[in-house]
Amino acid sequence: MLEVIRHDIIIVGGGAAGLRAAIAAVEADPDVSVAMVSKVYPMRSHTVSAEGGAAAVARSDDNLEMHGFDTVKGSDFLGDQDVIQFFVEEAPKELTLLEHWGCPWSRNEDGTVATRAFGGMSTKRTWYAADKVGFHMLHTLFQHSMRFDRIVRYDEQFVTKLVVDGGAVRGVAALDVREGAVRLILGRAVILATGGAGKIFPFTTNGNIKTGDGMALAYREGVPLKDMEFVQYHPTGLPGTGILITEATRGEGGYVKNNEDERFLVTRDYGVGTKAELGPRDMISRAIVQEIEAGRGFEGPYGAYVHLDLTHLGEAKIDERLPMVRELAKLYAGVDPVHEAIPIRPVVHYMMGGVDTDIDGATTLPGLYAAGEVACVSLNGANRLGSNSLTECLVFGARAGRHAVGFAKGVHAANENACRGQAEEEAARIASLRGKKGAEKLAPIREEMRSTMESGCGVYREQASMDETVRALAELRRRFEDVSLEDASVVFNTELVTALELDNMLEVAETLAVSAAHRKESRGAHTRKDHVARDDQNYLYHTLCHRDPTGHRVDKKAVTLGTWEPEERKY
Amino acid sequence: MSDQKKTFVVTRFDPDKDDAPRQDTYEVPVEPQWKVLDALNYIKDEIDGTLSHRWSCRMAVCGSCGMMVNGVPSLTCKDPLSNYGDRVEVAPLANFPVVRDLVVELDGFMNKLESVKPWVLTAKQRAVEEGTYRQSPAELEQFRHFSMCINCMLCYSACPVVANEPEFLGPAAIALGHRYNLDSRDEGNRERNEIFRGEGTVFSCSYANECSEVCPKHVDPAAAVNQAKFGAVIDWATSFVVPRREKE
Amino acid sequence: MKQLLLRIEPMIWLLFGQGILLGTILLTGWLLVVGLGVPLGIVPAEALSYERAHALGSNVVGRLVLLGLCALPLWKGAHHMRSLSIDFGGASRDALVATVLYAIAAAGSAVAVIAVVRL
Amino acid sequence: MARAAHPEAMKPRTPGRTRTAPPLMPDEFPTRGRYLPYVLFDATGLVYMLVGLAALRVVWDLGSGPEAWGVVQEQLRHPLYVAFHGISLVSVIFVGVRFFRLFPKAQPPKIGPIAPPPEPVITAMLYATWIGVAGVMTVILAGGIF
Repeated sequence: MLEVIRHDIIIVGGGAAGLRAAIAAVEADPDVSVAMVSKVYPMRSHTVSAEGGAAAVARSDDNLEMHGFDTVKGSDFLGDQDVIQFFVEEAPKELTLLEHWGCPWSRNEDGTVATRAFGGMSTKRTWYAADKVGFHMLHTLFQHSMRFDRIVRYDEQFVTKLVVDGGAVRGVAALDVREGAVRLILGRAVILATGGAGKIFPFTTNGNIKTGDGMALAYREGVPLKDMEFVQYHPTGLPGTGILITEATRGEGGYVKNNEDERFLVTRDYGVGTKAELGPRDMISRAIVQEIEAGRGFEGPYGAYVHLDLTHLGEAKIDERLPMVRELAKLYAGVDPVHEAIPIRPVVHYMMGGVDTDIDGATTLPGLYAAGEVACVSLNGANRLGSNSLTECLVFGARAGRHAVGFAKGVHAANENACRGQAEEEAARIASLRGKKGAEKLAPIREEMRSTMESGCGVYREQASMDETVRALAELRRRFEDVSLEDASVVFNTELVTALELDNMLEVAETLAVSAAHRKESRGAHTRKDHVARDDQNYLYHTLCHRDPTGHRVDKKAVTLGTWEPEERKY
Repeated sequence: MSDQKKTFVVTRFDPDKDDAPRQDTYEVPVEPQWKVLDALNYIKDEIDGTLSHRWSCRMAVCGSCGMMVNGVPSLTCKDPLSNYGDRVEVAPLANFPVVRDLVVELDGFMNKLESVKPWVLTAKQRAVEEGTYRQSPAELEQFRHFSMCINCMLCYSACPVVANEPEFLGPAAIALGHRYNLDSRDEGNRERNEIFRGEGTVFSCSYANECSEVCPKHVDPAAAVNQAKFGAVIDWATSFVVPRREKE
Repeated sequence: MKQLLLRIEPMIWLLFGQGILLGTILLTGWLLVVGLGVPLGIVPAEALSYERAHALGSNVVGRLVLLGLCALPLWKGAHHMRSLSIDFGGASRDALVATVLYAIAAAGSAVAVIAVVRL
Repeated sequence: MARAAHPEAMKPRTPGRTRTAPPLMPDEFPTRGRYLPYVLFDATGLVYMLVGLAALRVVWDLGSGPEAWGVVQEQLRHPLYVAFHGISLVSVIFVGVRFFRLFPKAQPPKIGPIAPPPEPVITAMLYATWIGVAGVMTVILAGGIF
């Protein structure tokens, strides 16, 4: 028997954006009933891995205009400038609220919140908590959300389908991973806060749960995915594991060196100018790849890498400002950064693209919202500046939460019978997957997806390689239909969850490859060898990837300019 | 694949098939710098797709992959295989009901965590316009290491009192409650100390110190619990002398 | 019963704290001499002749020390035996076990006060 | 195999709807490996109780006059009594060392306005007090002074 539950607001995902949206919703209307449905317990959300910091104007020698301009310049002028304007205004308030809720921000001697330098930022405006800001932010938000009885958590429940009726989203079908049963949760608005899709790549800082679920959910209901081609490579990840070594290492003065012990970001021209190690991420990642291709990298068991040298910072500063970096380097690279350089190479880190939303977080499907990395409100355009993402989750999570409450008031209750049918259909589909026979296995398809994404949509791209990836992914989708699942059990069947996640990843990977093949220019993180220059005449627009019967259709969406005129991106 | 092999004896349990947990044995070709989790994921992908376990960040910060390895609570994404010989026994966390294979029931901990009110309690809600609180680095240092708890549950698995006294709040929940008591922005000491003296009382702790031994993040919950005892006693004593004294 | 125990728990814990801290510190010298030194003949018996012992015991400091090393260890003993009982699955009968143990400690302490006063 | 923990250990207020396997204790509990010192630490509770009562009896006899004192002095020489006091001394030292590892870190960062000294200083003070008091008492009881 299908269990049906009713709430006013349904939030999918328990990370920074989801938690902030839930808090904003119950603060906007204390009587609203909020369901937080998350695939994992909220404190496991990938926000926990963020290390560097969260950006917001705090110092007297800083102002909103500078933060705005840094962000738009970082975005290679593809970010929507009304969104950026709102973002920089709200950022300090959101981080202050978080401080009131107990977030242990690192402090100056006078008790004010300390800030540090970050890539592409003109001054120190990244608030930090040693090098575990994501962890502290997530736990502060999660513990703060516990005080609201109106927020009902559905932990380890995997939303596999949005239930749409009468042209609006009415609820979600969620697989209770523990019980193995599919449940229908009805609501007046749904907010997607499921994070990015880094795991479609072989080498990523992202955790195992970053499989683009929210993007796939929206895409399957006809909601377009925007700017999917822009994938951020973070310059400093540990070879092999892909674990992130935060940009704060460079913010605190670390050097990036090649095998000639040369600070090539200073001695050579990679467009970062005087910012050197603190240039934007896309530029530094490209510089490292070029150094390696020029034979000035090191060779290791996990491929080529360069050095991140912190030895001149001294043990005291490292232990005070970068304790986790030291722990991670010793544990996962066998290197103590106080005495030796850390091996690093560019690693997939963040998806600028995502579910197309307006400034309120609303999508084209009435009642469906999205916030955080899953969404593309287009704050980040073609390249995100370090430490803007955590703040984005707060600013737009809160806005989506408030707006959804307003929207929900004008919506009548869902028609249960129509929705029940869709949920029962979904339950049958999932049941058929358990122990499904077939010629293919999950792991090989996953590895092939990842390798074709790396070859086609890596740091440097060209038309032929991207077209090949689009073809290979379509082939993998067909092979996925014939996948076999060994585990036919009902209770906590993680193989079933993995299969559903792979289905989502393949969907999202296709939209990424198709959008990348469409954009014939180099902009921000999307760098092509066959179209080296940025082409504002023909490509100053957002790509919208629609799902339609023939496959994937790419449309255009205008960029909201206004405050800052596009100019050449020089540092 | 390297030629070195290790034998993994993994506890299995499917409530629909098994009356009680059983053990499966796997031969796994291991890489030198693998952690225990890498071997479990190899088993899942290549040998036995029915094995269920929790993991996500693989960088020892999300707290999902706590298990018993050779009888000791361990964060498997952080635990190098080189620590172990040819035979590695992996079992679900001790002191927890087992849902499936290596997956345990966490809601018991969530109830305990919520009951210590782990959030900033203030008489008057500070307005955003007033800006952030002033908190000196020294004040931050007072509670910072207690705020490092990643809720991985290793301390609960190591604690003999958790094993024998179901109401006991347990190391992590007390440490997080104590963390807020020590936060200069919080005024919830009295309320939390009453909870600490209540049903799941902190005084049940008889100082095995195993919780601090196994903690992968060096939170030292044993220190937190015993400091909380101190605070609860002082608060209890002063409540006779100066009833309902608000923290100045 | 359980609620009463919970209410007085802080006081019990204070006594336990003194029991383990002061008890350990005071007992060491006592055990070395009274327990082992004299009986084994390492220390001459005259050291603990009645006159000398009574003189030492009857001044104020002596009385306090004797009270401390008689009464305080009882509370450490009671509290830790209660933990031991729980360690071996005694949670269900803990209320009874705790009441008995603390009663012994309380009685012992009362007798100790009398013993010290009548010196 | 490990022993069963309390059946209700870590049981949520509203348990999940699938059957769970009962919680097991850590393998080495209670008397092997890392838990042996802990159980012994609790077991010294019995020793402290008996030592306290034995001391009480000696003090009581001291108050009952010279004859009673002579009797108890005689009884104290009994090998069983000496053995018991030997074990008690070992227990007291074991408890002291283990407790002095906890006491410094159990001090809250602020007791009212004042902050306790750093942990190594507290440890040093504890051992100084222990050795000092034990030394003074031994010397006095053994007839060295007074």
